[in-house]
Amino acid sequence: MTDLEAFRADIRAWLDANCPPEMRRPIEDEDDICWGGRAFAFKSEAQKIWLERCVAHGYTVPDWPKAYGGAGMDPAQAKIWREEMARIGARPPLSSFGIWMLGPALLKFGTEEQKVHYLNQIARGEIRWCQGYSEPGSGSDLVSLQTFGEDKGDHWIVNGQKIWTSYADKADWIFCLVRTDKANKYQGISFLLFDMTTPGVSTRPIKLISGASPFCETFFDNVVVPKAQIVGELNRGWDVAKYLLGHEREMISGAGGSERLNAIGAVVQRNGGIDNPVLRAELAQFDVDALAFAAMGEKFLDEIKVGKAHPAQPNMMKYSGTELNKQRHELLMAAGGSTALEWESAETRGGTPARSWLRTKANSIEGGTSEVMLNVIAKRILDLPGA
Amino acid sequence: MTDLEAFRADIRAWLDANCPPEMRRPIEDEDDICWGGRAFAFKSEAQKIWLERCVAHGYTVPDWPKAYGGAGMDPAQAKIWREEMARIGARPPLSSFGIWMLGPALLKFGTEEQKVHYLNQIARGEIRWCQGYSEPGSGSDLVSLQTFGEDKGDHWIVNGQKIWTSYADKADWIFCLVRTDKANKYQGISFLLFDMTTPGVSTRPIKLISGASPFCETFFDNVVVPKAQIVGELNRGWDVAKYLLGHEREMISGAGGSERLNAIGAVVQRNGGIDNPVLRAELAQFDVDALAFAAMGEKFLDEIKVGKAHPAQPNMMKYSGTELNKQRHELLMAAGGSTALEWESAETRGGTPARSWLRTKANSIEGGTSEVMLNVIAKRILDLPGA
Amino acid sequence: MPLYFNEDQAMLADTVTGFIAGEGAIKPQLRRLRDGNDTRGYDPALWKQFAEMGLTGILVSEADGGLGLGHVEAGIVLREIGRNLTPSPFLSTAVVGATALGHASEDLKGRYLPGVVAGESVLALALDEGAKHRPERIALKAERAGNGFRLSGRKDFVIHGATADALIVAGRTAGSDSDAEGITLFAVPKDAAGIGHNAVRLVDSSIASHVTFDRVEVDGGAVIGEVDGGRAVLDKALAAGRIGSAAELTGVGGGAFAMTTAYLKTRKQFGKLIGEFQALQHRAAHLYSELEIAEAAVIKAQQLLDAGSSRADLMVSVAKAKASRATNLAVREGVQMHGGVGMTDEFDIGLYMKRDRALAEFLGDANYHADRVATLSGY
Amino acid sequence: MPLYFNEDQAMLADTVTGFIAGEGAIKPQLRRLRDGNDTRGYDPALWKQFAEMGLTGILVSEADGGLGLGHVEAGIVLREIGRNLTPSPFLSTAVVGATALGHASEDLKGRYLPGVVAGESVLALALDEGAKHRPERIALKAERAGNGFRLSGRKDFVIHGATADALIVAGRTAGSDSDAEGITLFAVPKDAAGIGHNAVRLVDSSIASHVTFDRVEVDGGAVIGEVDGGRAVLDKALAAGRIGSAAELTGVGGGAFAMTTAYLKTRKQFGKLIGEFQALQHRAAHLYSELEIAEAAVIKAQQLLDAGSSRADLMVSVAKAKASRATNLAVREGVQMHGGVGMTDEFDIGLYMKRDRALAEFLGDANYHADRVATLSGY
Repeated sequence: MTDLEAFRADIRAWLDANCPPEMRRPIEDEDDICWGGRAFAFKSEAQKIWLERCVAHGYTVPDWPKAYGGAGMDPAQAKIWREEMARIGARPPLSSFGIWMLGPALLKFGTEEQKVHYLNQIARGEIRWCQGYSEPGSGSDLVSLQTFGEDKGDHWIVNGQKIWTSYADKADWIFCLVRTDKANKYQGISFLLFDMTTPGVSTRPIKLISGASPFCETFFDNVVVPKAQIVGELNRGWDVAKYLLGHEREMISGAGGSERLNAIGAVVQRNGGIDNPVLRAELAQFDVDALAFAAMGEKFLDEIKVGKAHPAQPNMMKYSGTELNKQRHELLMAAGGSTALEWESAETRGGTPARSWLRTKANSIEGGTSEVMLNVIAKRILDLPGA
Repeated sequence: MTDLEAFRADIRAWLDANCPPEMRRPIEDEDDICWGGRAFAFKSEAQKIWLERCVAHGYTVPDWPKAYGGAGMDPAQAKIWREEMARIGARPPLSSFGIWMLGPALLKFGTEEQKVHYLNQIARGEIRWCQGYSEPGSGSDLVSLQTFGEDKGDHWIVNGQKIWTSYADKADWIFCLVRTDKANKYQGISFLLFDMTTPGVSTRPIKLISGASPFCETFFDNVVVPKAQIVGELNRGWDVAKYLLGHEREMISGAGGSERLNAIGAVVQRNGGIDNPVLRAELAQFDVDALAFAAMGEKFLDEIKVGKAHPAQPNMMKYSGTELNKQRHELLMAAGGSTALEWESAETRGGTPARSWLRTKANSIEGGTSEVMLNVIAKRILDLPGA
Repeated sequence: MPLYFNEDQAMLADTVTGFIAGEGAIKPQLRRLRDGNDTRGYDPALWKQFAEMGLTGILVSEADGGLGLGHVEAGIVLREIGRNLTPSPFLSTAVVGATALGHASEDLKGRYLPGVVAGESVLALALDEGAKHRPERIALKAERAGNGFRLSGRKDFVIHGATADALIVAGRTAGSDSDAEGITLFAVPKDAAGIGHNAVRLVDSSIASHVTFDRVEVDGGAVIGEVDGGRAVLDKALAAGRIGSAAELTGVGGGAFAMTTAYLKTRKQFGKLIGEFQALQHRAAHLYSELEIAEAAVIKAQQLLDAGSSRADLMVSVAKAKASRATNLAVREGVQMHGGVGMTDEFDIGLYMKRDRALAEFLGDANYHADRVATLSGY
Repeated sequence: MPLYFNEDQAMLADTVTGFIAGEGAIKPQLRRLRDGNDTRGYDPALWKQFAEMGLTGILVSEADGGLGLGHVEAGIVLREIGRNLTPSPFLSTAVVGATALGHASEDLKGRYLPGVVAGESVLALALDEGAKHRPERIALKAERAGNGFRLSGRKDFVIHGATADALIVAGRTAGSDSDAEGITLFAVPKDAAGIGHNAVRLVDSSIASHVTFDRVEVDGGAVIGEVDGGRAVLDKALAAGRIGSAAELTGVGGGAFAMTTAYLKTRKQFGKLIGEFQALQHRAAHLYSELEIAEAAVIKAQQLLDAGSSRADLMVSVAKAKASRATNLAVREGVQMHGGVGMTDEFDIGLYMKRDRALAEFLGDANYHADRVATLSGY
């Protein structure tokens, strides 16, 4: 037995013994997800136990170093962990922006002290993080952000407003882009961390066209942020932010490619049938696009693994995947007819078709608009002039 | 009987007596058209007689003043003339760029001497004109033209090259945009007229992807043009050119709207049938667009008549009409299958479907590209900033 | 007839535009009703104002107390309703209902039309059975019972059904479910025993009913037109409703486009107004063209319908299909060009997207009508 | 299997790319043949070179003297043929013909495959009857006659038909014209009596025949596969030809796109490189995405076909439909972005447009394959 085989056997045995049966069922609702944080209310005892057991072994962040709360697995081991988790359908013990986004940034840009402090908190699910990037005036043009941190010697006084802060009303801390030099657009932004209970921080949920949402507006009114709470160098927060955005875009393009974009003609046919030949033709054309895009998703992941994909290819995946997904829901609405229009009925589980359709409209806006994606493709892949 | 009724009766009687029966049959081939000019070979005696009889009464240009070779009809009378011509299916006695394009420009910008001289020649079909606008380096950006006329006191020496000169190899004279001031982009162009037999003028026909074409490249090698042969002021030729381009665009948009854009599904069904349901759906969607555009064409003409149309609306008509026509031929090719691919066969009359399809690709380029049309709509109709 | 408004129509348009943009605007109507959890689907006071301005009687003959005008005039009202997303029973009542009742007995007309003209009554069409529009298939059973009929079955997507004074119901009196003929139209009063409403709010905040008919008895006087020959009147009502919804759609598209171009002229990104970006300019210019063409198709179809032309039927489907596609493009581009704020409930552009969807579905969507264009064209 | 080339495939691609871009380029091949009024449809010397490089035998088994490789490898050759618009009998001979003959008797294989591998023979598929691809309907009559069969009828769109050493003919031996079964495949030698060719030049300068069969007699040894059971072999040949034409289309699209982006970087208008205009940038970026997706669909289908997967059939139609649409967009955008010069015969972009059309039509166009995707998916 090789080392890896032995490792796999250990993991398998540990999972068999420690993953509660309830935690092996598919996630159905938002509140099946364990987000952690100060105020988190566990949905079940099993959810709590599962988190605690994983925390004890560093399994919430298996590939982070042990000193930071991880299990110190190398890539081969981490892959085995994922495979064994998938084999029994185990739920992730902990999900959070801390793990997905802030963690990787701290690992790359944080001081040793910051890593020990914040990464361990994240790994244990003690602190729930949110992300303060977008502002009302700076959407696609993120770097034009205006939230300002005035230098007061050992701290900044932060004033301004963020928008699209997911779960800001549930988060404990925020990682936030703040302008610390008004004279320098790109090199005048710092990446700050602070507690959401700091006086002067307030949030307001955003209602979307699809209904309630996890997004908030977040307001900063003379918020005091100690100087130690900066990640990376002063005024070089844009480097940290770009690193994170890359992560986010890959996550979105990955998601778009794999799960959601299956062919739909056969599904529509089973649910009520297709009695309009023009709709049938539209579904057929969509299915061609969707099945071709599924192949593209597979190819993209294969190429990423071996470094063959163009570094800007995620932009193409994000563009095509989100546009297709919007089209998919347009067709589902057309196929669903008047039933799909219902907004609050029991039959539609509270308007699921319509709300999902409307929600997809954000796909081509959030995480970089389709227009920005096309700009990036034109510039970085096609090398068009002045792009 | 009103004056106009009497006028109509006169016209009708004259046409009955003077329009030869052969000239009341539909035009079938290019050489059924009487273009006039020094070298014109009449296809039939009837064609010649019909021209001569019309020339004698000023009917080749019925709404031009009598002093310039016209019949001096007012708009109401000219409408009656057109109606009576249409009633018996009479062919135009004379077709020419002189009538459609140069004539209106001379009427607006020419000196009295020029009007008497050139307009009478045009009205009598003595001189066939061609248009020297585009150059290889200046397509959509017409005003960047480089053909240069060096001032030599009483004449210019013209050097340069034109492209897309329709029938340059058959024309007697050219009306030509020539740069006469290199320092001033817009106000450095003059509108010159000269004989195509002037030493230094040569032409070469352009073969298109659809086959032979009336277009030529035209070369000027030290061509002497007397100063009297300028229309409008020195360096203000762009005003004349813009006036002419307006005419051209309206002609193209009018043509696009009326004849060519009929629905095609039923035609395809009759010729061989539609056995593919996706093709049927595409034809149905096209027919929706085509029938809607036909209504738009009708509305546009109605509104133009009473001055209700936006002055830039022809750009919209040209854009939509030409894009639709291209799509129409894509569908006709798809419906025609492998037969429509034939290039030289008797069955396809020498590849008519394929050549027509390819020829339509120029619709959205000639007379202002679709991109230029969209720019103009954005700027002049939508008033978008910086457009 | 030229394809623009004559003087009377232009005057009507002026009046209606100001009135609806004022009284019928999004904030005082759609948002107020929606946020107040209105369950009626319209504001009775505004409906009364429509009547005071004579709008409710546009398609009612002068003999019946209306103005005896045509679809062009009704379309003028509908376009402004669309542009302002005004919740209103105008389409179901003054267009579809009034057209159907125009072919009814004097008795039936007398029972309902005065209320319609006075802005006191509402009518609803109970036609579809199932989630998609299939007017050629009617299964709701209408058996003869004594002097009248007994109705059993169900109807879906009955807009304003729960508050209507009468339902215009298509029932099967002969033949099988998919026979074109053999149907009869009834005006069923709201208080008829055996009617059940399941009223649901739709995405655009309008209210539609699933209506069940449990042995609902109506007398013979409730029949509109001929027994077994209801298709003829139904087709007229459908044509009116289809071109009406197409006209309203052009208003929705125009309203969305106006919001969007205004936004392009004020929103800055990367140091420029976003309307300066050529990619957006070209998309806006293309969209403008599509909306213009849709408008032309609608007025052409209205004129043909008013003139009783045999080509009207084809052109109505062209207009509904084209208006649906163009307006759908307008709301999609509208939300996308607004970016993040376009996704928020606070901005109105999303409301246009919602109304577009519901209107497009009403009496046949773009696919239905494209297919119908093919069928009517013989392929 | 990952969706990129393995080492051997990457090596093959390197070799083939250089070879075809050199010997098979537009000027020395397509333009030379076309302008010289070639009536053969390809250059025999180049075909011989294909053989010398081993390309002709890619899909021929090692037992039959070939390389025994798969559709991914054939696709590598076809993509470069597409990119250079190389007139070549590769698709009809080494892909479609060789696939069909791979299922023939040893005798038949021995008769034709060595010539194919040696680059001395050409094969043609005689399948379609009429202007559109309808492989499910075969009317050409093949009656038993003595030891063999007598063929009567006609075939259209037979690419390379007039110069082929053998025609692979689908004939009806049982059942009615629209029965799926009851057809038999024949390898009919070029010199069989009663064959008439009307060879016509197509828009892309390739040569296709209308072939008439006037009581053409062939012996029983000419049958490929089973009598009355030709559909199975035909389906394999069709799959090979369809994914092959899809691969060639991605080459056509890629070639057109490369020309177009190069032009965007050199042509100036209004004082700017036209590639600086954002509207064109966005269209180019969208087109890039479509071409990438088409490429992925093609390689996925090739791998499934090579693996004998049951999903291959569906994916072949996805790939052909997607490649057709993407490449059609590439050539339309290519000509438009070239402006006036794109319309001239002097520029190559128009040649891409012509080839796209002919290839898209071969063995089913985008509409045919989209419909087939729906049918195979059960709707």
